[in-house]
Parts: sequence; structure tokens; C-alpha cells
Amino acid sequence: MLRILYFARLRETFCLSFEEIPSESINTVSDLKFMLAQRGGVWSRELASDRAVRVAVNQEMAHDGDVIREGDEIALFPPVTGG
Amino acid sequence: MLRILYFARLRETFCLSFEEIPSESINTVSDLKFMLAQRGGVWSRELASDRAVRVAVNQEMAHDGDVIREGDEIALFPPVTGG
Amino acid sequence: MYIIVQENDFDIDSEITRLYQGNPAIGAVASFVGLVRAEADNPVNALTLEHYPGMTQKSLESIANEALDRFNIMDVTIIHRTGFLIPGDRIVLVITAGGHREQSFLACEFIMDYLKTSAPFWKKETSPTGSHWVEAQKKDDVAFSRWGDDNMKNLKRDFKA
Amino acid sequence: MYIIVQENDFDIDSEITRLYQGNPAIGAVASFVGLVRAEADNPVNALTLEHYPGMTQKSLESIANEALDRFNIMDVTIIHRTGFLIPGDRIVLVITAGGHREQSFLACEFIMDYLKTSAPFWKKETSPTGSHWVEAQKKDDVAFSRWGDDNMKNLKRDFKA
Repeated sequence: MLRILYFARLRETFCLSFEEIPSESINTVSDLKFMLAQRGGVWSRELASDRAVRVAVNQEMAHDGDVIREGDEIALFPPVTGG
Repeated sequence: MLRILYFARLRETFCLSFEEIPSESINTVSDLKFMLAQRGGVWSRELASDRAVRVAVNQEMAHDGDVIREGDEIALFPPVTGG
Repeated sequence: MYIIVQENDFDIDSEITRLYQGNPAIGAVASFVGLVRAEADNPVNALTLEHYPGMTQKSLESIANEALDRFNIMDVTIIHRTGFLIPGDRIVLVITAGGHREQSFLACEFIMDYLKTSAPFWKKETSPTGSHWVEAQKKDDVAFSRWGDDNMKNLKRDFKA
Repeated sequence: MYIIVQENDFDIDSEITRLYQGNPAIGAVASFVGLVRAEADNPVNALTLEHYPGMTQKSLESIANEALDRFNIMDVTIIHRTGFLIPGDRIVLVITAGGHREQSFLACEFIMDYLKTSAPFWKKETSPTGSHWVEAQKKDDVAFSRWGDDNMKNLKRDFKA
């Protein structure tokens, strides 16, 4: 399983802060984003290629090509605005 | 008259923090430094051209060519080291 | 190194003193305080700060370690607040302590630039017209990117020498 | 603008708060604290700070005004101590408050660089081997000179825009 977290605008738009999904057929960050976008509606809109979505794998900033492994914690969120 | 102040190393070396001198024949900062250096000993050593001496005229940093007028307050001191 | 995410305010004097006390080689302490702003054209009533608890501490520690390493400074404090804040409230405090002022200033700016683009915090503003998530600013990416260029890598070497 | 030369110590939190309180457009406060250092190769026991009372206030005000003007910041505090100080004691506090961090950081560095070369303070160090006047450092002149180049004049225009 993969542990998926959503923050800020994504959490509110998806009405979801946390879910677990099977890790089969998800090898990279890109695969996960593509799979989630397939859900349609707000999912496809928020994960469209022209919207900036940041991804962290196991609490480290990650890029589209980065590998995802069984048991990983993946977070999706908008560009950060702290400080 | 000119009011002349000395600070830090110059004050200690000259054993003098303040004096008044006639303003005749002193038209610029250079004139004053030359006149003081004529006193010889520590005066000529401290005011030698290879030693950094800063000059303020009426509490503003000044250069060798700057004009001195009757009644001015002139301060001589080493490069500053505050902060 | 003292790094904490908290809801409470902080005392800047105590935090600065904590950082330099006991290390007589520290001569230069730079710091930065970020505040909730409210301007005429953006009359903010309140700000809510969300963060990603599992990642925040880790990411701030990694930024602080990078600053210690790059600029050869001696110590770093980062305090970031979360929760509900109003205009005039403090959001973040960064303190950098080193031997000389140039490295302390650079390290402090570096940490703020990295924090603004890499630490998982998000601001939601409430104004008279409703509430919305603050958009990330292009200028923060620009500020961040300057630390990666060759000029800055040379600078790192200078401090290490 | 709050500029003072004093023998007493200061509270950094109170000084920072005083500067931004009541101006909700201030979002970024940078500050610098200079401390008396004592290192293994320079075991200072004490420092005596002399100044030129008639000129000090005037020169600090002129530096602060130049920073307000160049970087379009909103307020400045400079507190410089004089008299007898020991390692770990604070010598100087500079605080700059503006809308955004880049201008506050630059203004704070600018003030420190100007102060180091233009404000009439002199340090005398007492160490186990005797006492001597601290020599001005070449690197302070270098730091000072960078604010005069064309690059910095462009920067000034940017902030004014």
C-alpha cells in the first residue's frame, strides 16, 4: 500500500487529507499523478499538467521521475507559501 | 579660531583631546595637517603621508582639499573601528 | 541548532542570546522576523498557517544544515509558527550566528529563500471579501534560484578557506 | 527612526517590536547584533569604546536616512554602545523594517558596512599582553565600496519603482 496525504488547497478541493491505495502499477511520481487524475472532476483539474502540484516522497521533495516503492508516504500539495 | 579635536590613538599619542588655534593661513584640510606636522616628533610621525588619518569638518567626514573656515570644528582621528 | 514549529509567539532577545551564549567566537548575529501584513489594497483580517508535520522539522533541519555548511557559520535558530495569526503577528524567526557579519547575513537570507520555496507551510488569508489560499510568488523562486549559480558556489569555497 | 548611543545594554525584542508596531504594512524585519569576540588566538579581556559625541548621532542619522532612501524601507533603529565591554557583550544593534525581505536585508547590511567605515567609534582592546587600539580592516573598506558601484545604483532604482 501507499500512504497518500493532501495539504492546503488540494486537501480542501479533494475533501480528503489522507488515503491508502495499492502500490501495484505505480513505479514513479508521474504514474501516481496520472492514476489520480483518471478519477476525473476536481482530480483531473488539479492534476492537469499546467497546474503546479508539488510532491514529497517520504517527507523529501520529489520530481516526476522519482521512484515510488511499496510502503512509501507520498504527499501532494500546492507550491509552499510559508515564512 | 579653529576648534581642533583628537580621538582614540591620536588623542593618546598627542596627549591632547582639544585645542584652539588661529585660522590664519589655513584654507584647507591639507593646510591644517601640514601645519600640525610641522610641530615635529609624534606630530610629524602621526601626520606623515603614509599614515591613515581621517578628518571631520563640522562633524562631517572631509577630504584633504576641503575648505576650512574661521570658527569650524575640525576633528582628527584614525580610521574608525566601531560596530 | 534550535528548530521548532509552534503555535506560540517567541521572545527574540532570549532566542538570540541562547544562540550566542557560551560561544565567545561568535561576533555577528543576523536575524529575520516575518510578520503578517495588512495593506490598503489587501486588508487581511487573519491568516491560518497549515503545515505537514511529518516533513516540516526534517525540511527545516536540512535547510539549516546546508546553511551551516555553505557559509561556515556556527549556529542557527528557526522558529516557525502555525495556526491562527492576525496582522502584526510574527510568523517566522531565523537567527544565524557566525564570526563575521557577511557570512551571517548571507546564511540568514539563504535560509529564508529556501524556507519560502521548500518548507511545507501554506497560508490561508481571510479578508473582508472571504478567504483564499495565498498563491506562491514567482519572485520567491527567483530568490531561491540565485543560490544555485556558479557565483554562489565560489562564495561557498571562500568561506571554507 | 530610533538612533541612540548609550552605555547600557538593550532588549532586542522590545526594539524590534517598537519598530514594526502600528505599521501593518511592515512584513519583513532584518536585524544585526555585533558582539565582543574572544578567540583562542586573540583572548580579549575587555573592550573600551570611544566615540566623538558631537558627530556620532549625526553620522548614524545620515546613514539611516540614506538606507531609507536607497532601499525604500519604512523604518530603522540603530543602537550603538560605548564604554567598557567584555566578551559576549553586545556592541551594536541595527534593525531595518520594510514590506519585503530583500530590501530589509540589503538595508541592514548597508547600514553595518557604512557604520564600520564612517561612524566615529574606536575600539581599544585589553588582552593578557596589554592594551591597544584596534586597527581598521581592509575588508571593511571593500564591503563599503560595493554599495557605490553601478550595480547598486540600479538596485536603488528597482526599489523605487
